[in-house]
Amino acid sequence: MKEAVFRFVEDGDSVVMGAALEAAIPFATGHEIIRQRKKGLTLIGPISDMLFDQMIGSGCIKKVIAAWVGNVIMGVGYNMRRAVEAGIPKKIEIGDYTNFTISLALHAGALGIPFIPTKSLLGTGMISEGQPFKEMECPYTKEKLALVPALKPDVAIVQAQRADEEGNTHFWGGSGVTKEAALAAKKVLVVVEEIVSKKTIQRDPNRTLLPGFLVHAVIPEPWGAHPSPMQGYYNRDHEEYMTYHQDSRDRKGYLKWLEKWVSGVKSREEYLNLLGEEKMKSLLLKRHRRSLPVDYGY
Amino acid sequence: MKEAVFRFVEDGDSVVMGAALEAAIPFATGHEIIRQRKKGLTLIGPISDMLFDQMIGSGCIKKVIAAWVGNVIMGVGYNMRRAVEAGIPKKIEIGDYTNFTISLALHAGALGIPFIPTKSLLGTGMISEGQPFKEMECPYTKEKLALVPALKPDVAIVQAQRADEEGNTHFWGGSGVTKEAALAAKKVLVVVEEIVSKKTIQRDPNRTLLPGFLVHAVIPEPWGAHPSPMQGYYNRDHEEYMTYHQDSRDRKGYLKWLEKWVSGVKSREEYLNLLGEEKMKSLLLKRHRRSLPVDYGY
Amino acid sequence: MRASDYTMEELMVVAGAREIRDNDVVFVGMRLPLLAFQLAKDTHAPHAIGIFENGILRDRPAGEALYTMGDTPNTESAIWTTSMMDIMALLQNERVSLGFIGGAEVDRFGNLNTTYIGGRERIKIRLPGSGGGSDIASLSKRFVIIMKHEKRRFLERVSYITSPGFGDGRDWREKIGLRGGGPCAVITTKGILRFNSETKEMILHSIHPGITLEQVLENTGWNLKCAPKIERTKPPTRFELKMIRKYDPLGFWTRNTMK
Amino acid sequence: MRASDYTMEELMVVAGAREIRDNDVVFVGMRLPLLAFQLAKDTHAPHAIGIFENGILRDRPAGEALYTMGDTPNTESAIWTTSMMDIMALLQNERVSLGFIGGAEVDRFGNLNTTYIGGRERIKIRLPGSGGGSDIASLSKRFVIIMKHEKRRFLERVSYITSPGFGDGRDWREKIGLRGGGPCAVITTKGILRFNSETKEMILHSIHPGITLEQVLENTGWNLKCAPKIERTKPPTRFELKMIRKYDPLGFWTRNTMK
Repeated sequence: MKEAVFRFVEDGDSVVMGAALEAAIPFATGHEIIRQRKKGLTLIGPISDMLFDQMIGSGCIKKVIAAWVGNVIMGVGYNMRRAVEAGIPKKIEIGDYTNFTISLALHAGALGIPFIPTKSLLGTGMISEGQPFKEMECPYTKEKLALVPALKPDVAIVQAQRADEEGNTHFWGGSGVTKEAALAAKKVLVVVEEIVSKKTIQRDPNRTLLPGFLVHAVIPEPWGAHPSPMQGYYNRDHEEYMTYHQDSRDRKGYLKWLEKWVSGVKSREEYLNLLGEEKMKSLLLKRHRRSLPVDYGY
Repeated sequence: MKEAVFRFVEDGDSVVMGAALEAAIPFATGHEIIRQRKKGLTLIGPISDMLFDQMIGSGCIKKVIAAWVGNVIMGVGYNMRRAVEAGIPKKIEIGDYTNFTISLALHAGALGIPFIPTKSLLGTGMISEGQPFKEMECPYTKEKLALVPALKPDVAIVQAQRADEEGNTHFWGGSGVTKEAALAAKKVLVVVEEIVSKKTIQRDPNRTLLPGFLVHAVIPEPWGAHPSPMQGYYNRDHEEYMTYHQDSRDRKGYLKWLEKWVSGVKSREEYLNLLGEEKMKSLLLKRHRRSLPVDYGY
Repeated sequence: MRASDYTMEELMVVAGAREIRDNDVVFVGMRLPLLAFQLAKDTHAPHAIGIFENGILRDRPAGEALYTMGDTPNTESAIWTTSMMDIMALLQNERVSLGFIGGAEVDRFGNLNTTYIGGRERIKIRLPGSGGGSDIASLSKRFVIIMKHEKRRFLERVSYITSPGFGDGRDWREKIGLRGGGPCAVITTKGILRFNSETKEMILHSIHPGITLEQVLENTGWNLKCAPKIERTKPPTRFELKMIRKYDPLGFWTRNTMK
Repeated sequence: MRASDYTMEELMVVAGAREIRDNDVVFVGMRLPLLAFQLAKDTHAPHAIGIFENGILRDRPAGEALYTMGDTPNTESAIWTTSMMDIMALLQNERVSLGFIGGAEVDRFGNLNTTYIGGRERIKIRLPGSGGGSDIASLSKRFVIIMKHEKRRFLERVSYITSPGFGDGRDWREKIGLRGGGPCAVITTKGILRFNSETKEMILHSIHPGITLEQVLENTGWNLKCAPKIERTKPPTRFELKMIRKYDPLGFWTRNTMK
């Protein structure tokens, strides 16, 4: 993890995180980026949940391109507010998208086209001057359309259940904009609960979200998405979201939180030690529900 | 099958078939359409393999919108040639697409947008006058783009491995443009090797290609894709493609083929009787290869 | 049932559920609408389908209380788990009959602001933003707004449109190029408001038990018009309450227990 | 190996395989290129990746002879089975380094016609059409053409462009808006042709064993220019032949046994 972040996340890069929305959020990677004091990053994601807020507070972010920045169950993100309203710790810019249009922007990037039209955005404040969206008249139907330009991120962090050593990646559950982000990005880091044999991947190629030839590093990092859930591995740790909300209400509280959970630990392993075995146990699956096999034979 | 085709495929409809390319081609449904003497249909599909040629020869087709019409391993489709070159049995029109642009057209239809831009088509004969494609200058990059207008078919025939009674459909293997076609179409018929319990679907919702609320009829029709292959059920019957190629070389030969395999049988069951048990056995899987389970629990 | 037997949030969930028709395809979202969807499934709308923008489609409530759509029980036993593009394709392709959204500010024509209090140029408070709200408002056949009824939130004109309602009224949506049908109801902490079919202005339709007309008018930032006959919102039934408490056992969303 | 020990198709497969570099992402297609890809994997390009437009990506040959990309052995042990959109996205997003296409007619600048012999207005023969060929020609970083070398097929100017080569030469591709690199080689039944890096005109590069320069020129419909030094195409090795015959055991594609 340390090495992958060091090598592939460069100052000034645009980075997609949290592409699967409230699940499979790459918290471990975000915390490592904070620890390495990366500078001037642009974060891209639909709903970032509280990870973006944590990163904004650390000062390594210059801009956020997103549909929603906050804490999904608690509401507002205080670091985001402080940064936008008062420039603390640093003024950030926000590029306002909707969930759909961020999806379309990455999809256009993945498809290698400069824009894609939509019927969303029309009549909203987001399509106003200085924003990336344009209006056009459809050459076929003459109706009004909004155009969403392609986003081609420098890096996409893909948090998934499992991959082989070449980066061929299996994912299950709702994937949000993960595939679009990875296909659009110049560099892809895959963070997984476990590395599996290539055979495991090949026995179910429809489960593959992403082929390895697009992947620059595969990082095994168990519990790397905590406190967000990872289907098949652990449930969401709602409590952490509530606590962070209270802790980050003022700058001092956030810094204390940061020291405890990010700067004060060297790795995800230390973070998990701090979290404690009992808490981890309480988040494990209570009820297994295995998929039935299908036959790929011939 | 009879009732579904009777109710949902109307004279003059545009119908997507063969959306998964060389595999999972809805031959049984195509033959039933021929038997019911539907008229003035427009066929839509990327690579139709020989199904479109069979249907063109029967006279129920007015137009074909496709990237390729023929017999994939043998080359040309004689009925198609006779229809285009000599109006036998009926003059047909061909809308020339590429595989990608037919995919984009259905994708635009599925997405509910009037067109989608591409860097394909430029400089080809397909973008000439009278064709559906337009050129435009990109408002962002100023580069030349080709525009592909949305296709919204009346009917999509989805050939898949299994579905529940509500039409929730599982598919594995390469799906071509099947999902795009189904999401774009007004009516969807799902033809499957077997009907399974809803639980089987729900135990692996990432395997779902299509949710049942978009499906108008679910038709269990074992071997409904023969002679094309159905992953997990039977292999491709190459011999049939070679035989049809020879048989359909002249009009008389085609009519003989039609009488034997389509008009002369009442149902898929009779077709399979004609095909024979030995042949069917030879197409069954020799080597099973089951996917490993994943856990959807919590 | 008396007003003291249930909370305002529970009443709002019930009112939300009643907006769901059987066979509706509902863009569910989060918080109270999520409970409303689960409740409707258990009462009058057993055939309704719920879709979630992270890529989930399901036709029965999750097996355990949900805090977010991304929670593991929301995936288990889903009909379809896929990408956001597939879900949004359904929305833009007019397959979604009903959506729910919340808002920080709403105006007389149902436009919502969830981004910049004070407007983009003079930001007073930066809110989280659109999420999928703007997409639902633009593209679903009809949508329901759920929010607190306070004077600072119910404005003559919002300073920034995150999610379009009826703009400045009448055929604005058509003129601006929107395909979806616009808002059909606003469920607040004081009552339920609907829209005049011609002018598209918001109109008081019913008042919740225990609330007076004066309280509604005082908490609305413009001269609110009323329907010819204002109804009294029907309180939750015992069964409805039971179901809500099953889906929100700790009262996180409906009994203010944890904020 | 003597010319009588292998067929022309086998030689063409070998020549095709040699165009594949290790680490290439190859848009494989059907017929001879499919064999060329499998052969390259087993010889000098073990890291090459093959993609197929029905939605398959694999990095090792299929376990059994393939007649089409949709055959069941091509799915088994694939790395990724998905939609055509995902595969074509790779192509348009410049992730594909090499594509193969066949043609019925080719011209001096590598433009291909696989749709209308005689042109769209005066159709003499209606051929199957583009398939994915036009997309590969437009979007892949480089592509190889494989076809029969006959005078009626090698024309000064094709009457209809299905798959664009270099148009009328020089910077035509750039002017017309194409992003991909254009054709890099034409492997025929008589030799291998490449393109002048400036004029983009097709040039004879090597002649197959047993073929004379005169035969090549006679079968080309324009005044074909030659490279300064024309090479002799290297025949298949014993191992290469063995592998081809493994992947085409009945000789369907390479020994004309069944047509």
